[in-house]
Amino acid sequence: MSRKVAIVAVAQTKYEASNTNQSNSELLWEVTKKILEQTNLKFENQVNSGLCIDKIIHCSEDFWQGRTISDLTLHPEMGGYAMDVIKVAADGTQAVYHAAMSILSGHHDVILITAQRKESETVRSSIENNAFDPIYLRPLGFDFLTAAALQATRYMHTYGLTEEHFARVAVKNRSNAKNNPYARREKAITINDVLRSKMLAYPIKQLDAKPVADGACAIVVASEEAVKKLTDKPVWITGLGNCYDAHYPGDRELSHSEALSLASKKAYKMAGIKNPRKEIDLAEIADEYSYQELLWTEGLGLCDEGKGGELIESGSTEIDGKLPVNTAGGLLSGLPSGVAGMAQTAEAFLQLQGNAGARQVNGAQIALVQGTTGPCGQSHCVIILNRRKGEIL
Amino acid sequence: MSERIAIVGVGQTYFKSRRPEVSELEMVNEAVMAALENAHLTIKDIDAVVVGNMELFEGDYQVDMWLAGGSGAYLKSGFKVQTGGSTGSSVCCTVFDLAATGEFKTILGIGFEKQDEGSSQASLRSIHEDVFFDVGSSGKSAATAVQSVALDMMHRKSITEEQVAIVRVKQAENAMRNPNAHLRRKLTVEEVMNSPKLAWPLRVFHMCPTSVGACAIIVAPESQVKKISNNPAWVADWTNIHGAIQPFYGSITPSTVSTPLGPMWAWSVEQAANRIYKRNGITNPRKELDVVEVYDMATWAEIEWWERIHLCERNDAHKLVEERATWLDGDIPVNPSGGVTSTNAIGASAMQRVAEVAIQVRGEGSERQVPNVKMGLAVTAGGDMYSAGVLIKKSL
Amino acid sequence: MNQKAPDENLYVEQIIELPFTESAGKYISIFLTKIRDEGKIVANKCPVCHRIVLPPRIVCAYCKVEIEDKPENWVELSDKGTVTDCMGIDDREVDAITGEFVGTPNPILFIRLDGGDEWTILGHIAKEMDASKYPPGARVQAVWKPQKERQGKTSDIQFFQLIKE
Amino acid sequence: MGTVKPIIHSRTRRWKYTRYAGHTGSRFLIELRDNKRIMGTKCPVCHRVYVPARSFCYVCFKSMDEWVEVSNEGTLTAFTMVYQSEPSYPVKTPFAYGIIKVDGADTGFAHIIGEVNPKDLWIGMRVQAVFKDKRVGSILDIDHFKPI
Repeated sequence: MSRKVAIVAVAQTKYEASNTNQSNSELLWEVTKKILEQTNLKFENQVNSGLCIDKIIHCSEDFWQGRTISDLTLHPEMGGYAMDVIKVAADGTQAVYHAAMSILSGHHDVILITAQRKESETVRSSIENNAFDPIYLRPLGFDFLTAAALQATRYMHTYGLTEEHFARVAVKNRSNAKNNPYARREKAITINDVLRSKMLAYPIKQLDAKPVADGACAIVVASEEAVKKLTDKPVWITGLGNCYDAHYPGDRELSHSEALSLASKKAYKMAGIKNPRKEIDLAEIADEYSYQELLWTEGLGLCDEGKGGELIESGSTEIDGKLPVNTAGGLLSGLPSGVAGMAQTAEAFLQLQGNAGARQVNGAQIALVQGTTGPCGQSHCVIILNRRKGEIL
Repeated sequence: MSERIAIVGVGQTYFKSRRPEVSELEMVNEAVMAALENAHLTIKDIDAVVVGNMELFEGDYQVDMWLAGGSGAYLKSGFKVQTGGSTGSSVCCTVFDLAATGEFKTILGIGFEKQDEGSSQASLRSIHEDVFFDVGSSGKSAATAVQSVALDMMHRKSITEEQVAIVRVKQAENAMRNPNAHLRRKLTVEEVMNSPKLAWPLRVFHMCPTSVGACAIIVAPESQVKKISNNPAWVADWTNIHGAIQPFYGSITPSTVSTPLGPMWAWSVEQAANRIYKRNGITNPRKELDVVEVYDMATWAEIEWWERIHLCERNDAHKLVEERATWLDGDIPVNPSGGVTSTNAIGASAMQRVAEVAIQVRGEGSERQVPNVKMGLAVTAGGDMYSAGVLIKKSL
Repeated sequence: MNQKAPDENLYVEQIIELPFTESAGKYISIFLTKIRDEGKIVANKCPVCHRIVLPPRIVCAYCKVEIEDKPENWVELSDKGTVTDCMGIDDREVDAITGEFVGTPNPILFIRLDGGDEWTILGHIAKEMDASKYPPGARVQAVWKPQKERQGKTSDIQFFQLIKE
Repeated sequence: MGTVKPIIHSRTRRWKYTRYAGHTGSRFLIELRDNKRIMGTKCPVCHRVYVPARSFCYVCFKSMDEWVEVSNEGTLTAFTMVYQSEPSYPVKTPFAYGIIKVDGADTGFAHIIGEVNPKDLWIGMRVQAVFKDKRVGSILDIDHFKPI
């Protein structure tokens, strides 16, 4: 593979519990505008030749606006007129994956990726119910919370993890969020606060779950030739992998994530990573529910299976630990679903650039981003970012 | 481009208005199995699966999750893409990008719609319905958009109502040669001209049906193609373009009214074709192309697209009818498959345009085969003002 | 036991119900507030191409630049205008769940409002049922609901009626 | 034009669908409705028995034509007690969901667990299907699984 791809710019809005001041399209324009200002890029239809944004990948799903082809209401705010636009209907990591692949295809040079969502405007559970088999699962009422709760009890049963292990994740990530200017402001919490918060579906409590959030994120990825003209501090995407698992929770051993294991192996192979535990300096992991950070860390091979509890107890995933995880606060600090994977990619980018402010992890060179789509991690996407160009790619 | 790519397998279900005997998953699986059989591959040979449909048409959120049981995506790469009427061609463009990286052996793309399960009308209506712009939004957008195109064509003396009926009859004849097509009934010019008016000059028989069905394609990079097929359909170029300036906002639907740039739909179709022509040195499409598949949501649209993709000069569409140039035995056959006016399962329709050109290039069209196809073009268009252009060749 | 296709095709009747509480955001809120409180229709104007954007938006889709919220970028349009298109509703759509008709039976008008340009076309409904009364070029004017009934929606305008000038 | 208070309106979007169960799904539901039997399908290649019955083994990518009657009893492999109320839940909270490996099946059957106290739920417990009296051909014809 001769071509290389890097992230050259990111932009985020503040992620709020409810943003009634901006519409979906106004949120989106906020990030598109920031990108245009940062990069001085123009869109393909605005220039005769040379460097320009030549494709837009938007990440959203019609359900969240209750509108078929919902992106039609948003195109002006992503610069969509007279452009190659495609919509990825999955987590934001999949949009980054698509964009990076489109650059590697040689068919594109600079791609703008955008995502926005206002979860506060509707009911998440009622949307998620429709992701299940319409005959065997949907009438039973499942949503992502209850499916995740089944996975959590299975995980606890198989490896002896406790609710306290999960609570530690929630405390760590919410504590990391205090140094993230894009995160909502909340008071610090303790393990006891988590354990005593309202039970949603055993063992998941209010503070174990991702809160409702509104916000937007945009990312620009570019080919090697374009990167030189755009930034001195690119962050290279050296590894990509994604994978589906089986749909029915009963068909899977829920305490083991086969799909994530395969997705990460693809990404490691592409990035030439032989020993992820040694080589990866920080990880952004989809912690929609607190137990997931631990289960996915295992699936990624960043710790042994069943050792997620020991990992969080050891403190090595704290911001000053050996493998900081979710340095900006993760989904638990309030990222909108869909946007989440892009926000986590943006955080890894800022960290590797050395622009993460008070939450900066010193000397980080290789970061991993993982995102998930569907019930209890049915589909995973893994992205490896590197300050230096990968050797293998 | 890093790797040259080719379509090595095409599979379709047959299309009908209702299929209560199969679930959505079972239907999608039929198309996947047909594509695998056509490519002489098994699911083990597939590395990635990309799925596309319209979420609210069947009411499935993240439908690729449930479908993983029948699409073959289990333990494979992939994700879902969705645009609108052009979803199928968006899936194609994504699959082509992925294939051209050389990172995958083969990739499966799937477009489908099971409209007998859903409320297509209510889902379409939801494009316009808005809590703030809450009046005047119950318009039948597809019909009125076509009406504005049709009125314009009549005004320009590009075509007569009778000629439109003649073209519709051509489509019916083509569909009768396509075993998968939905409407396979002989039509006469009188029947078409006497069919009920929808929005004059648009008539019921001009419009596409509501169909149920699925389409799948298998794409591979050059390094794999040689191992798989001695008859690949090379994908020489592809592009996707979006043309909306004024967004849909409640009752304000500028795709249906003339803007200073003309109707928005037509604009994106023309741009998609122009890009393909420019990048591939095509200066006389009618002469250089051997077959064309367009997204003819109505017969009027097919004829408008002839002009927009430069098969004839502006206002000269009637000449193509007089010369029967776009008929199966003409010099530039358009929609030998019967097109969207014969079969329209939304998420599949735009993919079928690409798939049908690949079928023609591979010489697998049986009764609908155009002789000696070396190069064909698929151009799609959705009410979403997305268009794609895909150029397919017998050899590169 | 061998598989025999069942004689019945079973199905699940599924109703999706999604409640939304939406904010119009800044620009549309300005537009709707003017309609509700002052009975005025406002649009904004792209500082680059000078196209008038209705309803107002934060960005000009064509130039891809922000239309800032500055007095000089706002334009007040008349509530009178010229019909560019009229669409009769021949067979009304029935809602599959409630069994009620969807929308109003009145023809839908596309109206180029005075004070705007070729882009400023508002979709609204006609007062009378007969679509042939609204040929392209017909002059119409908004009939507003009484102030206290207005909610900040485009239905604060009851309909458009023909005017003689 | 300065600041205005955001205009906020509510609406409910509703869509109605008819989701066909397909040939295998129909047969499975008819067996629940008419015979109170739980049926699975068996893969001719890997011999796994899928419950609820599927038309297709997604692992071997083979159609499954062989039907197998499985037990109404099984073992709980995962559970949750749901307290938060959501419109999609068919019963009032608190209630329990579980995954049940019914005897004779190789996959778990996700369903509602009833007649049990939250504290008495444990992975490995034996449960049994309780059918509704009035059955219509739905997955909810099994009202719930109860502890044995």
